[in-house]
Amino acid sequence: MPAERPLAPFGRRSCRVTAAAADGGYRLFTVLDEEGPAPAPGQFYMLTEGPDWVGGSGRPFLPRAISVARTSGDPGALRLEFLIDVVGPGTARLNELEQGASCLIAGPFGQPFSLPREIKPDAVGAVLVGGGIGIAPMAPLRRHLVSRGVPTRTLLGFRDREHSGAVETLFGCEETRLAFEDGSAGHRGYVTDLLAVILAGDDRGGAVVYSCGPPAMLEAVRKMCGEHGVPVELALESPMACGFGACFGCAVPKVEGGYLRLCVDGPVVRGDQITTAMTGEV
Amino acid sequence: MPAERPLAPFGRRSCRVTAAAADGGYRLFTVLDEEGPAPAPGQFYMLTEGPDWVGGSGRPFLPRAISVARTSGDPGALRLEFLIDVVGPGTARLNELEQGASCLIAGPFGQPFSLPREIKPDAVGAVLVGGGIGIAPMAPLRRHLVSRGVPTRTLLGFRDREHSGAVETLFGCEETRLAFEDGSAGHRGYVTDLLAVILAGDDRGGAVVYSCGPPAMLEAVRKMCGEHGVPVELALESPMACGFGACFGCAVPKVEGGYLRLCVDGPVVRGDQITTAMTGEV
Amino acid sequence: MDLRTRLCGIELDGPVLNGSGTFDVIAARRAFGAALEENFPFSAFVSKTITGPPRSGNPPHRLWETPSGMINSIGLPNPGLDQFVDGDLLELIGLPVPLIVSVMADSAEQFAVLVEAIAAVDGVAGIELNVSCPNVHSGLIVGEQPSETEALMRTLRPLTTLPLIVKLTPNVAGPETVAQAAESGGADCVSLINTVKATAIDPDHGRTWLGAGGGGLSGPAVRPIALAQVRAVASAVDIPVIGMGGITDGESALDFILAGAQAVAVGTENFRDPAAGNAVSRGLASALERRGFVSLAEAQASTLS
Amino acid sequence: MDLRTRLCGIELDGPVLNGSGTFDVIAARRAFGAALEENFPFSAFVSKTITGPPRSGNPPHRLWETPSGMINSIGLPNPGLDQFVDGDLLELIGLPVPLIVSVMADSAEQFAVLVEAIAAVDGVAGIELNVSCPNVHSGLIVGEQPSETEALMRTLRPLTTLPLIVKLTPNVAGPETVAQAAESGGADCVSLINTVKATAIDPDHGRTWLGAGGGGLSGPAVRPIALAQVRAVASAVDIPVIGMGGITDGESALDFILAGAQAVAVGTENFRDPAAGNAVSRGLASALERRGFVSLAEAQASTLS
Ligand SMILES: Cc1cc2nc3c(=O)[nH]c(=O)nc-3n(C[C@H](O)[C@H](O)[C@H](O)COP(=O)(O)OP(=O)(O)OC[C@H]3O[C@@H](n4cnc5c(N)ncnc54)[C@H](O)[C@@H]3O)c2cc1C
Ligand SMILES: Cc1cc2nc3c(=O)[nH]c(=O)nc-3n(C[C@H](O)[C@H](O)[C@H](O)COP(=O)(O)OP(=O)(O)OC[C@H]3O[C@@H](n4cnc5c(N)ncnc54)[C@H](O)[C@@H]3O)c2cc1C
Ligand SMILES: Cc1cc2nc3c(=O)[nH]c(=O)nc-3n(C[C@H](O)[C@H](O)[C@H](O)COP(=O)(O)O)c2cc1C
Ligand SMILES: Cc1cc2nc3c(=O)[nH]c(=O)nc-3n(C[C@H](O)[C@H](O)[C@H](O)COP(=O)(O)O)c2cc1C
Ligand code: FES
Ligand code: FES
Repeated sequence: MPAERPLAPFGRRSCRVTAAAADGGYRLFTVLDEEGPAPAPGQFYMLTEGPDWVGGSGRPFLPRAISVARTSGDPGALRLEFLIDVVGPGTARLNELEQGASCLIAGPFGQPFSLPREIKPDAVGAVLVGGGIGIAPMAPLRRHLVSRGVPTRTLLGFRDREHSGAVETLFGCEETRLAFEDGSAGHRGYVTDLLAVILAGDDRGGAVVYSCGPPAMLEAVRKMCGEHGVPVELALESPMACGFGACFGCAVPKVEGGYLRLCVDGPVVRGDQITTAMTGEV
Repeated sequence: MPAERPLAPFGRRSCRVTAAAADGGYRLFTVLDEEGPAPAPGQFYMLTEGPDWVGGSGRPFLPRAISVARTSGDPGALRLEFLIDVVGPGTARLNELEQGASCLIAGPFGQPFSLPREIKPDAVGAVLVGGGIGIAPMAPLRRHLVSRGVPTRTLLGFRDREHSGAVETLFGCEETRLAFEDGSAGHRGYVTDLLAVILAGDDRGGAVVYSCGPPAMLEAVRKMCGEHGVPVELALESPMACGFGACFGCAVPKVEGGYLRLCVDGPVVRGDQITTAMTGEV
Repeated sequence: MDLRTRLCGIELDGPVLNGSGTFDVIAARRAFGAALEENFPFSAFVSKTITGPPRSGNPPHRLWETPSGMINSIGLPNPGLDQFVDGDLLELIGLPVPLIVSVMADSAEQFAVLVEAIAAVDGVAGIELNVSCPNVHSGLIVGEQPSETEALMRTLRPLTTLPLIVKLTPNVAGPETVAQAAESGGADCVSLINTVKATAIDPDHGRTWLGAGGGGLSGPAVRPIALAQVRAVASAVDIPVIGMGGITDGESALDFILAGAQAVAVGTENFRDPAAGNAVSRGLASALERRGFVSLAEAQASTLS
Repeated sequence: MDLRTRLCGIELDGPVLNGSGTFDVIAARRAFGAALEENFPFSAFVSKTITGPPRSGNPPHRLWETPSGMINSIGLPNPGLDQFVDGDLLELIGLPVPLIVSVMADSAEQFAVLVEAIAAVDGVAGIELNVSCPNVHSGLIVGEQPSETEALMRTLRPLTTLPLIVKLTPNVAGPETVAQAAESGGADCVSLINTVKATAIDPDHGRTWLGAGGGGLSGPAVRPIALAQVRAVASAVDIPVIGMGGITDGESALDFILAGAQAVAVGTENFRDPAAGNAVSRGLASALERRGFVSLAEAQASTLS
């Protein structure tokens, strides 16, 4: 039973950037969306900077898919926050957006996260596992689950402190457990170590896992949950040209053969729907 | 005998924009060139904005040819001023340059204006005829001629007052005669009317005419001078990809047949070298 | 501005179509709901290319962004003829605009099966033949060979009275000769350009980026190529031409009309703006106005000096 | 980083050449003086295409800027063989790098005259044959016909021991078959791509913008097309390939090397940056380093998975 899914206004719309600041290795910026509905956790938007989007090398050319890290306000004056990790020309452009600039958005798009009960009737709690930039969709999911009274544990992993800044902003004082690969704080190692402990516990039976992060981490989470028979929903990434099912470019192999279109059938998928979370990686 | 011609540093160089302001319908901006020689009047540079030059439509892509409107300072800390008329994506980009921005330049390029004596041994004076954005190269030419003690009369034409602002800046209190098509000031009509009066006078014999402006105006000036047997040098325009003789794109038909490459054989040409100053116009 | 036109018998309230495979109305309806139909972006809808057997498409990666364009190697994923006819087709017929179904096969016999099955369904306005694929018998790409193209048309022409549109490939020395072959074989219309053969390297892994090794280039980068081919084809045939390739706005659409196209199609730009079709139509109206045209028809009738 | 390479017998201190007709050293020397030779941007210099009779080139406009590229319709202006040999050629031979002279003719006989005259001059390192032009006898574009290309090579091969490089046109369905024909006719090397047929409309005046009606597309826009053709050709022939088409930096140059090119050429980018050749060489060195290659040769030897 798929989660109810807000409809996007047709086309794309120009939004004002109301805030933008570096936030622990990443950049967080806010746009004011006066037309769109509140997105469901896990949904994403297709972003371009506007007329000058195309860069000096002729790229970026296509819009870029970005998850919602936080929403506030109500439809009509909705504030959408995006967390940006610069990996190329498109994110570099988005990273340059300053307060007062305008930004073209289309969305919300995609299949959001489900509630634990929608996945497993007798589910009693949720475990969120976020890594790096992948903490973005975990923040609204956590709020959503907590607001529905779902007992939720949040595990977040980072390269180093440098990249964990946004935790403060997005998770505030909510209780989270952090892992740092360089041991600069929290648990020294991978966030999956923390998940392993939970999956070894007796209460795992009632748990549903939700995860977003680097492909390698997602694949580890997917495998671990599979071995323990714990259902997991993963927010995946793949190169996207359109975000609304038009280009068929975002193919991810399905367990039963063939491909799903990640932009419409995902980005949130069940761990057992796919053969690997490392699509296209070598 | 071609005028002596400064050499350009090989390649292109990044310069800081030290000033930029709207100036009577156009925009005037200054770059600090720490490498190049002082350009001769009539020479031009090829400008791009830098890495983000390519615009949202994929244009501009090629650099844009821009004349020098004024130079100050000495080689090593040379200030070059450019006057911009927005007619498309390239000039629109240059028009956006603000103080502190950087700009890539190559040049100086092209054949500069000659001294009257180089054109006509018994020449005694110069008449400068500039129209619209075409007043840009007239300003340094006038300074140059005056510094060489050449009696110089300057005639400038504009659509309306709106577009004549830069006269103040570039010609200051120097004596100029202005024509406005809308009669908002000075002579009501075309700058060529003012030239006609001079060409009708007895002292025309000793005069050499220099002109830059819209193709139609240049062609009128060329014809009038031809009829009165008065030598004229025109600063022409044509679409240019490179500015240094590499692309052969800037062809202008020659009187004796064939084409000259405006970027290396011009942009300053003798009126009797060409068949029309309206190349490529319909 | 009167944008109405008639495309080989199909009445259109405007000349802007979608390029096959660049807009999935069924998926778009899931994303945008009823708003899609209320502002339907195209004056006729062209389906993605349907084949006899179902196809799942090429392995990832399927996309590569290029300077002012993109390469795709999607591999024509589609449910196959039978499932299409019983499923998606019924939904597509319900659209507020005429429906053109794109089909591809690797032999004239298979093409015939597709054409007859589609033509048998009420509410289909036309059939586009995607001939950019090898013939199993000859091994030759049909659309690259005038002879193969004409032969194919002679087989298909008798099977239906519906307009048959041949989608030309740009990967030939002379698209006009292929277009002429299509015309003499009985085609009612040609559409071009399809994507231009291209590839991308993944230097970090010493492989081609695309799962299928290569793909097709589209977007503004190819517009100058498309304009040259549309102009050459339009002056070589008497049947109407649907022009496409890098159309992003009204100005670029007008370029194709002036180059001789009767209608235009928007492809890649749909990905950048889901409502690109609407924007192109609006932009075309004002572009025509700026040039002093009183109607689209007047621009269609004008010829380049 | 060791960038040295050997191109059909010509020793080069690097793999970066210029595309024929995209850099005029004689004009550049007037603009830049001695600084040009002190930092000469290319490891070998390819002259603009020379024809038997002098040509003044096409009427304006000759240029149109396109998304991430440009169209040119220059029309091969050149002084003609005799004046070239007595004039520019002597200057070009004085350059600090090997000289490759590009020639074009409309018949095998005329090509022979050009090849013999150029080969007779000491200091010419190689000859590039521009075959993107119609044969007066057959009316066919030589470079579009494998048979014409092979026949031409059989005529020219015996005339000189200098390396003969065939410049391939991209406006064909299968450049690799033309390349194979050139190889079996005796070519030492092929270079590609030449510009892609394209045009631009001037909607304000209802005409094509270009004086000659159409031209050739170049620049980053065509790079994905060039990479696909270079890859196809390199895997079809044993002779070395000079790859070009939209190379702007070291990364794009490396793409061509990995696609199978032995050397690369910079064309349009020279217009944007007169020192583009130097920048591409420097950038290629660091791109190789980033990928862990110890030399250019290692990258040339690597094959795509
Ligand atoms: C549903 C979804 C949600 C996302 N949410 C976020 C988010 O919240 N925050 C965030 O920062 N990112 C997010 N991403 C990832 C983001 O969309 C990509 O990082 C972005 O598209 C990269 O674009 P770029 O131009 O910056 O980098 P690119 O240059 O596109 O490089 C990114 C990767 O794309 C590949 N690539 C390189 N060159 C090309 C090319 N020419 N064409 C195609 N692929 C190429 C390479 O694998 C490279 O590592 C999300 C992605 C998806 C699908
Ligand atoms: C020697 C020289 C000196 C100059 N000095 C100055 C100066 O001091 N100040 C100044 O403002 N300008 C100057 N110009 C003119 C300036 O270079 C051009 O106006 C500029 O290149 C226009 O670029 P754009 O992108 O703004 O406009 P474009 O879009 O290039 O439009 C300008 C004209 O180019 C044509 N055009 C339109 N589209 C295209 C296309 N796609 N490809 C090719 N051509 C197209 C049309 O005729 C159009 O009217 C000079 C030109 C030359 C040759
Ligand atoms: C992602 C993608 C998928 C496409 N699928 C098809 C297809 O199924 N059938 C077809 O005939 N053309 C297909 N095309 C080609 C387009 O219909 C169009 O001919 C081409 O993209 C040029 O137009 P554009 O530059 O506006 O995209 C596809 C193009 C793209 C980019
Ligand atoms: C202005 C211009 C002139 C050219 N002249 C020639 C020529 O005379 N002979 C030739 O073989 N190729 C010529 N070419 C093609 C280039 O050598 C090169 O093959 C093509 O431009 C692709 O490379 P690029 O994208 O780096 O420019 C010319 C290209 C341009 C842009
Ligand atoms: S991104 Fe286009 S179909 Fe998914
Ligand atoms: S602008 Fe390139 S030769 Fe003159």
